[in-house]
Amino acid sequence: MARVSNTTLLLQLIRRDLRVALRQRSEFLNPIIFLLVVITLFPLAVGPAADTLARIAPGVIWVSALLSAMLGLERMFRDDFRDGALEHMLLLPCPVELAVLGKVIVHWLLTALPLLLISPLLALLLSLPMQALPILIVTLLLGTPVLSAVGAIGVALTVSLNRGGALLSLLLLPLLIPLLIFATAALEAATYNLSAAGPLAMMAAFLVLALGLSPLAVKAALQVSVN
Amino acid sequence: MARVSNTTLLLQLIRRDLRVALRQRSEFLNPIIFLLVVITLFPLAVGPAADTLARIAPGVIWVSALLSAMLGLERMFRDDFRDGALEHMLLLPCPVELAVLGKVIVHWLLTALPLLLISPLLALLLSLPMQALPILIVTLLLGTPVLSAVGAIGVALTVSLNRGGALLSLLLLPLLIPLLIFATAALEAATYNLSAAGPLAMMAAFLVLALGLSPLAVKAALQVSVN
Amino acid sequence: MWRWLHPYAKPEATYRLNKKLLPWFAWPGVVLLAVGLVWGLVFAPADYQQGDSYRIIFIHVPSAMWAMGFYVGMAVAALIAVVWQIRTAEWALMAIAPVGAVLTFISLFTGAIWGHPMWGTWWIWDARLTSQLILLFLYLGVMALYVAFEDQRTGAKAAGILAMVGVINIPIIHYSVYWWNTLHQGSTITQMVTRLEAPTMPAEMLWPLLVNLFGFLGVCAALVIMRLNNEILRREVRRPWAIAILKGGQ
Amino acid sequence: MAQSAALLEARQVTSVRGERTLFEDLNLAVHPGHLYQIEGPNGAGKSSLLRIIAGLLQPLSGDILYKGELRQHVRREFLQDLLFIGHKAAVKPELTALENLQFFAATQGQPCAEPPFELLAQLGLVGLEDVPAANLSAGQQRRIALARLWVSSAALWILDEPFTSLDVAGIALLHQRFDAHLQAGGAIILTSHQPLDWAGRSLVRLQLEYSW
Amino acid sequence: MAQSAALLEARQVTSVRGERTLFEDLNLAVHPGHLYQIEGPNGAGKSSLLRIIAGLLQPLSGDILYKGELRQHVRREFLQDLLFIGHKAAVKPELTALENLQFFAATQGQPCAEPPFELLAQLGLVGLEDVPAANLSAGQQRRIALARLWVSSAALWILDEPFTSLDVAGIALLHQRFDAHLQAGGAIILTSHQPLDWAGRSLVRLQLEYSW
Ligand code: HEM
Ligand SMILES: Nc1ncnc2c1ncn2[C@@H]1O[C@H](COP(=O)(O)OP(=O)(O)OP(=O)(O)O)[C@@H](O)[C@H]1O
Ligand SMILES: Nc1ncnc2c1ncn2[C@@H]1O[C@H](COP(=O)(O)OP(=O)(O)OP(=O)(O)O)[C@@H](O)[C@H]1O
Ligand SMILES: [Mg+2]
Ligand SMILES: [Mg+2]
Repeated sequence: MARVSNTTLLLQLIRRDLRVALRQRSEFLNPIIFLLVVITLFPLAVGPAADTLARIAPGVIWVSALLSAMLGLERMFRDDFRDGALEHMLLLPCPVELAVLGKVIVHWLLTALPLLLISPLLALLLSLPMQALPILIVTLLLGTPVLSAVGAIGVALTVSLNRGGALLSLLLLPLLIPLLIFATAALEAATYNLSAAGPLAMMAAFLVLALGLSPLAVKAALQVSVN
Repeated sequence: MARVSNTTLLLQLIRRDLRVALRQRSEFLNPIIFLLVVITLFPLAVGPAADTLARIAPGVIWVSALLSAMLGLERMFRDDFRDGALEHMLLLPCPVELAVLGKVIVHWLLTALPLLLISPLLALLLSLPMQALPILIVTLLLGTPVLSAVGAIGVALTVSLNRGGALLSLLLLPLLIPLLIFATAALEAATYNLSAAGPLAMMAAFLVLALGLSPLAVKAALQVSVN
Repeated sequence: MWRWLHPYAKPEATYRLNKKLLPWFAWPGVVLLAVGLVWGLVFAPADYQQGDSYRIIFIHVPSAMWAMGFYVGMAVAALIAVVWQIRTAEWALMAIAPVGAVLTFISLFTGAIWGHPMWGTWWIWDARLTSQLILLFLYLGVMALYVAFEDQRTGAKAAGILAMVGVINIPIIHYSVYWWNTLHQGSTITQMVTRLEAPTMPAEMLWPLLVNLFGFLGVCAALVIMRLNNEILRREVRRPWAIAILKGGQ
Repeated sequence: MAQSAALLEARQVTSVRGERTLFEDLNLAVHPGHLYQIEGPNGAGKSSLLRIIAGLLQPLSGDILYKGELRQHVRREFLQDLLFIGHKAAVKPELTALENLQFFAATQGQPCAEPPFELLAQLGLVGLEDVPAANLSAGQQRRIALARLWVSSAALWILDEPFTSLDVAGIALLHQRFDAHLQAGGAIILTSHQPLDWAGRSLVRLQLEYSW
Repeated sequence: MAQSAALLEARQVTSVRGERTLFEDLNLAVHPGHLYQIEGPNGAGKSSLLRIIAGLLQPLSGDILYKGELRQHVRREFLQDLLFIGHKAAVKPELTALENLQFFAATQGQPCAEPPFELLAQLGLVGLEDVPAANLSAGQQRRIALARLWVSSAALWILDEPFTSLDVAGIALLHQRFDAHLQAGGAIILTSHQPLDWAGRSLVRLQLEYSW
């Protein structure tokens, strides 16, 4: 009966999940590819006029972020549920919330971090004014963890169901829409050189709420699912 | 050693997969609601101006098609691989290509058909000019089977483990972008009351190619995966 | 401190309580609704700007408001169900959801009908309209999640968690009119009731609206109670007390 | 045992997985009315051999003959005459026992006009017809998979550890079914780590070594 | 058996799944040095009982006590002292045997400074360290899962059909390990459809009926 510290467990979980994901390259490539397709699609669809593009750029980037997060979510607990790793996780000698946090972190690292890294490229492709780029990055930094955290609730609720992604998205998108609204509001303000402080503050509030409450909700949901 | 006809097997496979996907009758609504939610995201993100919306409408509708196809793809063979149904399928006394076709049909029915059904509503919501609606439907009819068929190749490759992952993306990307370009070109032509025959012909060619070749490729990929 | 809830949590007790409450909601509700609708749709004066088309307000506003109200009620039931593991609360949750969804749908539908003459379009991506649509999605999500589970208790718990998480959207819907510049009306009614001395709406219009508001509440609450009682009986068919009631027809 | 009588023959089959040679130049003739038990330690290659015979796995070299003809030349006939149940049993967790069974029956060319309640009763699944397989116990799921043995008309059964998760009654039931099948002129190839208590000379045991 | 000595106690546990009552008012005291074998037909509720004890499943009523205290009050101590291996063994198919093992060891508070080659050798996994578990045979995957028994310092083991897929040598090895664990004052609860050939009185058998 050796004591294991919470930190060790958290790090071990993250390490294992990253290993699993990186071995299956499709898992983290698919969302990025999806993102690139979506972003290239819009200039094609609306024509190359820079001003129209700039107008829709914030919206397009955020919708794509949202949807590509969605694509990565499916995996968060499903495979674990199927091979028993989820039960193993629930029986680790640490708060379940902590393990959930680990899952959220991994999801964020795999779906949001690449997005952050290529966001300058996206901004360029969509002729987003350069002064809006820092704000874009800030909204992504504030918003994407919310996507992962709230997404975790949805996946935890649906893991045992084995249903299509449609149900998951149906549950999650309404919850995430406020985030989208504030993020695009901030970006729009930035495009017109206005202050984006208001919407950013709201996003920060969402972030705190999501990170604080989602592990609790996920824990409850997982316990229901495993039962 | 009773003889089973090919048609029986195909129908049985389709029926079973539909059953698995639609446990409850009401579940077939999920993809439709999902699409509505996705479509809702765009006006929220890019602003409600009708002319902007009309401009991006083709792009939005095609992005939704792509997303719902990708969300459904994972399911196409992965679950079957994990529970052994895939091996069972390969050992059915009918050409493997036929069984693959069944899978593609089911995927199409589950992800593309709902989109087709609500496309008039989507056109309305996105202020797409009414004369473009028939063309929208035609592009969807021609394009979505390509998504399902090509997607099947990718999933079949990735289903066993690693490797194929990057391949899937590399495969999908160059195939999808032309598809999207032609689809949006057709729609744009229709919006301005021009003839959309050229892009539509290209799409039809894609369709024939995809439906003809994909079962062969999928068969080969599956045999590698199961090996 | 929540001990007082438990006696009512027993299905039988809830059932009997509901039976007692039902007439107090049903009859006043039906009467108020009938009076309010006739008053509003027939007798209230036509609006000087909108003519008769404004009359749809007597359906639109109550349904829109209670759509949100019932969502909150559903979330409270969910909280009780998830935290204290009370079965009747689970059933209440699922009794409320469809009623709320229908209310939301009515508000959207009447809004769209109203919007056509008023704004010249059936639909516009205005903040309030959109957020009301999201409310509909939330209801549908809760219901879809519930039916997706084979085991109904599991389904109710899962749906309950979702319902609770979704509450954050309610203030957003309500304040959407302030946060964004929109076409849609601000909260005139709420203001009016709090500041009766400076009405922004003629009393002949306000009164039938208020009557309708309570009429909707009564009827919908009665519907919920009836659904809940049906559910209780369905789940408890094998229990002696339920058998007695079913046989005795009381 | 006349050569011509063999239902199935494996000739000089060699299998290599990863860097390991599992077996080399393996020969096996499967005759009607016989039960073949492949034995060997974990990782010896038993499942691989079964999969090679069924055609799911490509051997490095060697041929599989069905009724004297190369299996790939008579693929359809062969598959119509084959019932393969592997480690993963192809039971769809979302579907009920009944639905799974009906699907199996239909693919075996024996569509059930009415629900096969008798069979379900025999398998101890009565009262659970409407429960998705995912909500059944391990042994009950296994029983659904094995129900295929009752709705199949294939002559050649290939079963990979069929007794897994089964209780004593289940194993006895299975033995009965095997007996009936062999009596009817069928053949069975199976693997099992438990010794089969099988009376009579129709049992042929084949030992695979864990070679390195 | 003094009441106070019980490592774990189940008191008046009732479990209902679907519409069936699996067992009612079940009592079980688990004492150090003893092996408890839960027996019963498929679907009797063995796995459910194990999951209830571990805390994965909520019983309808009844309490689980760990060292005399309610399990949920001493959750962390209980989990530190528990090793649960269910039907689904939590082996990640994408990871190699080594990686799986290292993860298990680390979560048990026994991080491997260097790769545990000896253990792998004992389990017959030598030469396969770099193969993802998905590419191993059924028995080899099971061995990876069971390797946890060697890196764990938990006193209470809960094992659901641990012998599945194992060959004779594997079963013998497992028996040895059980013996050592019991000697060291540990306790084991397991299910198995095969009779355990277990000498001595430390074996306690508990029969679950399939009640309807
Ligand atoms: C589909 C379209 C519409 C939707 C979804 C919708 C939604 C709503 C909602 C949710 C409320 C309740 C607000 C609250 O209590 O906080 C409301 C109230 C109201 N709506 Fe609409 N509405 C729509 C169209 C219209 C139209 C076209 C008009 C008239 C021009 C209108 C006039 C009003 C009025 C006067 C109120 C009462 C506001 C108050 O005093 O609180 N609505 N609507
Ligand atoms: N996930 C689940 N959801 C609902 N009911 C379940 C679930 N798993 C099992 N059951 C029900 O509980 C009963 C007992 O299942 P359990 O897995 O405990 O049996 P078992 O004794 O372990 O059987 P086996 O020997 O087949 O493993 C089964 O009859 C099954 O119908
Ligand atoms: N999918 C796979 N890809 C690559 N190699 C594999 C795969 N499956 C098994 N192997 C290798 O082939 C060898 C034999 O595996 P096989 O499954 O045939 O063994 P087995 O005799 O059935 O063992 P068990 O008794 O454990 O089921 C194993 O050592 C394994 O390393
Ligand atoms: Mg094997
Ligand atoms: Mg079991």
